[in-house]
Amino acid sequence: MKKPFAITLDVGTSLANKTGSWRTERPVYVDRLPPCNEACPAGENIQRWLYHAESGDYESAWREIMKNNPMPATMGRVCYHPCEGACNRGKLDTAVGIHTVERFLGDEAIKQGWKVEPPAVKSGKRVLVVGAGPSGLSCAYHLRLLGHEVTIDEAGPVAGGMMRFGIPKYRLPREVLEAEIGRIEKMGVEIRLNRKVGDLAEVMKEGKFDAVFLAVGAHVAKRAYIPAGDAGRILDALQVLRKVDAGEKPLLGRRVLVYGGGNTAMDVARTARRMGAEEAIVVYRRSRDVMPAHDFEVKEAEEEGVMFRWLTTIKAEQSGTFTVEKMVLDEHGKAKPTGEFDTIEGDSLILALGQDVDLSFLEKVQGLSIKDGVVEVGPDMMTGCRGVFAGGDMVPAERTVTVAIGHGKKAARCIDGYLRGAGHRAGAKHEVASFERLNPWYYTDASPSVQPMLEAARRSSTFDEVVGGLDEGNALFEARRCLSCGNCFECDNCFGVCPDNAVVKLEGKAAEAEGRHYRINYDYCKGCAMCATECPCGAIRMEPETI
Amino acid sequence: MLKQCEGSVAIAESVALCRPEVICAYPITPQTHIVEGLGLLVKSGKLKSCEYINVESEFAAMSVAIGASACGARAYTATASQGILYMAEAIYNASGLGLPIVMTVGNRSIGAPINIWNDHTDSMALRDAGWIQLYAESNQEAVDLHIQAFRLGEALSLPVMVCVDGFILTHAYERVDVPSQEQVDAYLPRFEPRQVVDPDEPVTIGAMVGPEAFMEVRYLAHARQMQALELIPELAAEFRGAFGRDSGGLLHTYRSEDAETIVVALGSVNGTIKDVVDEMRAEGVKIGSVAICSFRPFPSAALAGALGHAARVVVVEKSLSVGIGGNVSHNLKMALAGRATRVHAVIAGLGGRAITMASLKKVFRRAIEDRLEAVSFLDLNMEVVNRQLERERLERRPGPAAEAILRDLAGAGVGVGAGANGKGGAR
Amino acid sequence: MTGPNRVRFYQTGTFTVGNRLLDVSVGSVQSDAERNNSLNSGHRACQGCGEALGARYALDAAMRAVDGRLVVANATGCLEVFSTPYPESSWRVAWLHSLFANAASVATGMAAAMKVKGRRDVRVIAQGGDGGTVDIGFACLSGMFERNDDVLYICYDNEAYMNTGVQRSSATPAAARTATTPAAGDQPGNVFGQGKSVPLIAMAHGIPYVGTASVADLRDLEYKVGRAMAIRGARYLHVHVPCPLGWGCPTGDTIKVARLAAESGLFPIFEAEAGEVTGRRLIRRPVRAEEYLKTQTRFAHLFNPKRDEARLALIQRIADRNIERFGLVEQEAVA
Amino acid sequence: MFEVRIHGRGGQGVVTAAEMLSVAGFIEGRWAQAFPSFGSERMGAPVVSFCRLHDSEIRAREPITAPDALIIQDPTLLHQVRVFDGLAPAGYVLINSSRPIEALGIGEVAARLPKGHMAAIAATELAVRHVGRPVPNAVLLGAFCAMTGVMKLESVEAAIRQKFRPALAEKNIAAAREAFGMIAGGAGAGAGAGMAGGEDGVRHAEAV
Repeated sequence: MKKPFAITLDVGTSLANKTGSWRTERPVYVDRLPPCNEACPAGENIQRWLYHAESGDYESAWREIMKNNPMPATMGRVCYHPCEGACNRGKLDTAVGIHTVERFLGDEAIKQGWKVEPPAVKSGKRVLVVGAGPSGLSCAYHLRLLGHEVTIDEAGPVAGGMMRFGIPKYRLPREVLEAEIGRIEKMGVEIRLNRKVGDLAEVMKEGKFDAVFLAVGAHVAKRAYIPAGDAGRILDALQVLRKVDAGEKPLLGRRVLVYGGGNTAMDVARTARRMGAEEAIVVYRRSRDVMPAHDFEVKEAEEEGVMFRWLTTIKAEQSGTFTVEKMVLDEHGKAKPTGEFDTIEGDSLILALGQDVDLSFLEKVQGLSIKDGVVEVGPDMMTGCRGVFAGGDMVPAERTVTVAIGHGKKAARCIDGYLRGAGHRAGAKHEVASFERLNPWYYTDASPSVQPMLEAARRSSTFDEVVGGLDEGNALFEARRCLSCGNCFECDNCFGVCPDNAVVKLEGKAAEAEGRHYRINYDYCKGCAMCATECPCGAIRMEPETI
Repeated sequence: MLKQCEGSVAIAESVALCRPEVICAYPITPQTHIVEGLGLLVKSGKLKSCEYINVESEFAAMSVAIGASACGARAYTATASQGILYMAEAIYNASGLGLPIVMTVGNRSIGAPINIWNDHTDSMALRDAGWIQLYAESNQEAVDLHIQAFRLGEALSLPVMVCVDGFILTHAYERVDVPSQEQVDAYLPRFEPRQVVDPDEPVTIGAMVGPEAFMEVRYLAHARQMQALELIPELAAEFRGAFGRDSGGLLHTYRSEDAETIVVALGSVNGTIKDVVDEMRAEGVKIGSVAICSFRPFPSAALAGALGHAARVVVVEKSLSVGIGGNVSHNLKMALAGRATRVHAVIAGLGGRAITMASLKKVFRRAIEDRLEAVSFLDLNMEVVNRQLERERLERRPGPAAEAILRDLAGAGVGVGAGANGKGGAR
Repeated sequence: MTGPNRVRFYQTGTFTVGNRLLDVSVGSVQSDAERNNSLNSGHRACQGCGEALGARYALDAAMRAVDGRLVVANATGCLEVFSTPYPESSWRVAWLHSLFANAASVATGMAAAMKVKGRRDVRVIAQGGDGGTVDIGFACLSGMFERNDDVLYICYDNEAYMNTGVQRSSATPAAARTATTPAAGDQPGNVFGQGKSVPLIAMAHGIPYVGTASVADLRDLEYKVGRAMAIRGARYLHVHVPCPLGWGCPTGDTIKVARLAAESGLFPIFEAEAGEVTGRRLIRRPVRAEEYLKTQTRFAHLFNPKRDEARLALIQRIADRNIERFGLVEQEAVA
Repeated sequence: MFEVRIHGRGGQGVVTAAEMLSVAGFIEGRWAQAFPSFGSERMGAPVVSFCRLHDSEIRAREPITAPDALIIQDPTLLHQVRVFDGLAPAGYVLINSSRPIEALGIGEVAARLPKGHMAAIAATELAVRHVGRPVPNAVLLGAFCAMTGVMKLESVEAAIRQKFRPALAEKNIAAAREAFGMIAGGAGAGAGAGMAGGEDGVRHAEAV
């Protein structure tokens, strides 16, 4: 076309005008730390595995979990999921049921027989892990992934530690636990059962191992002094749970008192109900709101008919009658005796007052430091003795299975660094994607998927798993409730809302090469910040231009 | 075909022969019969492949024509008077975009006071809008000019106004030879637009042009009008060959070769002037006339050639450039710069005031006697004017002038100008 | 999407521009990496320009709807000036600018030309700002409607004459400060009880389709463009496009502010066919009108130096009336 | 050159009359020019139209100030508008009236015209009878042919056929013929002295 001068122009020619020069601030894509990830004691990249689960790629999701946690099916059941307490979605409606998805993925992996292959190249280093509980298993698994040879010495007849002895079947079916332990074994981890390490110093002297990870847990029940007419009526919780796990039927009687307010107290009270106790009464010296047991455990126990006596201490027993004293809370929340007494009838009393660590096997180890009944470790999980690392319940930390799993992972990485003479340096933590960073308008309303509950009547009489898993549809739904805090989930908002088309959408190889799905074209970006404002998950940050 | 019909009907038929594809119709006296005629031709199926659009204003009429022309359709509209002012912005735009729209102007005055009768104030107001302006002397020429206008405009990518005196031509029944479709088709090729809005070859038309290029754009518009000065006579010559008639061209001369006094005018008044010239020639006066057909572009060189030998030129102008005098005479003075020829402007026929042979003869005599002022007003009732001026001297607020003058005229029993149209008709 | 067992849930649904979990066929036009970008990079709109965004949204959607068979007439205004300063054009569509007031008429002419040339596949859009539409271009617009010309007219409403430096138009809301309704005197800002609803006026013409939309709701906007392009005859789309400069809000808040306008009820989003309202966009997260007003300095005098309770109440009443009139809240929620 | 001026009121077909006259002239091979007084065309307002007939091209565009013939379609105008201005000394005047000339109060004008150059005819009545509407223009053209002899009745009839649709044209033609006959008959009975009785509806001016 013969075009008139100036009046008529070729289309799209404004590309010659680089409006990027107007900019005083530039948008930058960032990965912020999702609060769930931050809260996870096992250091799982929850947002990341949910991302895979959202698209139905369960295997990738599971493999993402497996980078940090070798036992998703177990953890999906027993973890107290601090991630969900931190979940930003909780501020919107209800937190994402992360544990339910994790459990689904773990179960799916067992069902599908997914495996993790250790690297073909071996490091030539050998590590001894003492104790086949969660942190020991976790450490062994991660060490195998890092190419080391691992042997676990377990004192007991079966692997699992507190996962087996401390958690009833109705919360963690044994076949699930065994499947996940078995998977670790199949990676080449040698588990030597019934092999108690009596003296670690001696084992070390043999020089078969280049490093040791101690993970013996805390299995010595704490006692309370209760003058009793019949000491046989007083049992400890772990003992009871262990017997039940082994298929025995401890004689508890019709009316069982449980002394303590932790999760173990709940477990044992609920177990007592299942063992035939008509009444199970939890006696706790403080009030419900300061009780250490998780809310959901208390709630489930109540549903199963477990009764509670708050602000009560047990002073003595005589012929099935327990003398109790009423307590009051002072201004610090501490229980104080009142001098008022009462009695409760009970056929047995189960003490659930916590556990101590059996540290006898460490007596001859040089340099170890023990404080408050636990072994002190540095930030690299190493004890005062070079090459000896420790984790789980035996080191100062919260005593949960998830913390133990996390310890195992961290220790493995530090041991790896130690063995390679390089030390381990964790990457710098990203800024947390707090709720204020999000633009929650974009998220669809979605109430959480409810896990099916075993009806109460059945619960009090059987050890069937109380909480069922999600079916695939529900798991997918639940995964998709994730807000993907601080991490791009390819919603195209930045690409769409830029008035200057200055966001380039990358697909296929371009996206792979870039490691992102979008790129800012700074030739045209005027720095209006619309992309940052409208990013639902807070994955774009405006940074001042340097002039 | 030779026929006796109203000018507007003949123009409508002529436009239809040009196969317009989009016609925008909006009524305004005295142009209305043209678009009515076209409406009938479209509605009755005689003019096919044509969108006839009843728009809501003249501004819309021109705007619709702009859109249509920019999409490569041959577009036509007609207007007059207030209508041309109402579309003024779009008129400039059409030429600025180089869209060869053809528009008939049924020339009429502009208010206030509102007046529906003929003069050239309307088209003169838009003389600098970048359009080619052709003025028809008769309905035959009006018919012919429309055919040439489409050809001319499309050749140069410029819009063309064909100016036809309102009522005097538009409403006059007279003998007209309306050509055949075959003749017109042979003369007027298909519209091949210079540029077009088309999804197949998208462009941006109507960009904002800043100081760095605006002068050049404007100059190019001027250059194209200068090209028109060459093309207009060529097209008229070709027209003569094809249709056997002299129509169009830059100007028409009449007994002017040896004339000492030459009368210059636009449009239909040239017929009356020719009759006066004949009468005065019969009396031995060396007088002739020149009708300017193309006022834009202004044929300066041709006029200098046609008028340069005369002692004086009397320009009979149907518009008043208030505050200075005549528009045509001013342009003409530029064309005759450096020559001894005197130029007189005679403002005549404003608002439909009849231009009579008697009055013209009188004024030409005065010119020949060298008693004619540089600017004069034909048949102006000075008595009325002076009375109002006197009133205004005496009172600060003498009331509306037009009404006072009408009162004066009624009181004095004075007819509306000597030989005013049909006496009571104009009152 | 409220039941716990519904599986078809996609995290953000269709509120975001795209959704990697959705099938490509139901993706928005804007999420398409190959979208037309009808308004190209390098245009000179201010940072965060809602109009630039709205125009690209609308034209890209239209281009897809008609498979690229589109021509556009554009009224004078910001959109025209920032997109086509010689020697560069940002448009990637066949585009014509004539005047401020005549876009609707020019489009009529374009549609007539296409019809007469037998090119019925080529569709015509006219577009302009609120000044060029509801004020100076109103007569041409009404004429185009009344004749039912085959044109979709899109008004990008930023509620004032922004091109000339923020002067009041008949789309300027009550109380808003503009250069010609300054925040001075005892009744600062734009007068109450003025202005008009061109969508309702368009409906009164009985044209086949009228819609309002917002840059804050892309999917709704794209749906409406698609719906409009599926219909022949005169159609009207009125798109709310905040102007950070004129409204006095951060450049990054354009969409946020538009969203608050819709969610407060001050900008009702609905559609109508043949003069009857046939659909409305329900308010999702209701907010008080003042939550919207607070985001913009053009309303600052309603809050500083002290709250103008009386006029805030009046504005809230406007929002409430819209909500009631167009049924912007779900019925059970109202009950 | 023969110039005709037609006076009437809006709605009476004054402009059409001039146009038909010009068409009739064209049909006879002459040059003709018809044009109206260019007013806003409202019902009832005084209207003037003009028609020039000539044997060569007509160039002048000025209004007709010295008509050779006047057709007054509405007698109420006789004393309202100066209809007789400029009338040629031997001009013709045709008036639409059922009353005799003497009763119209224009004796002074009648007196200075040659015999047979002024006539009154009840054209409206004829029109109502033939056409069914009070539009006297075609009727008066029939009478005009008879009175002036400048135009053949057949030419006017052909012009009427061009202007009206067939049914209406034939009715108008019938009325025009009757008017022609009335004037021609009157003139034939005694040119100039044609003083007929009231019943035929034709009133010739008395030569005084």
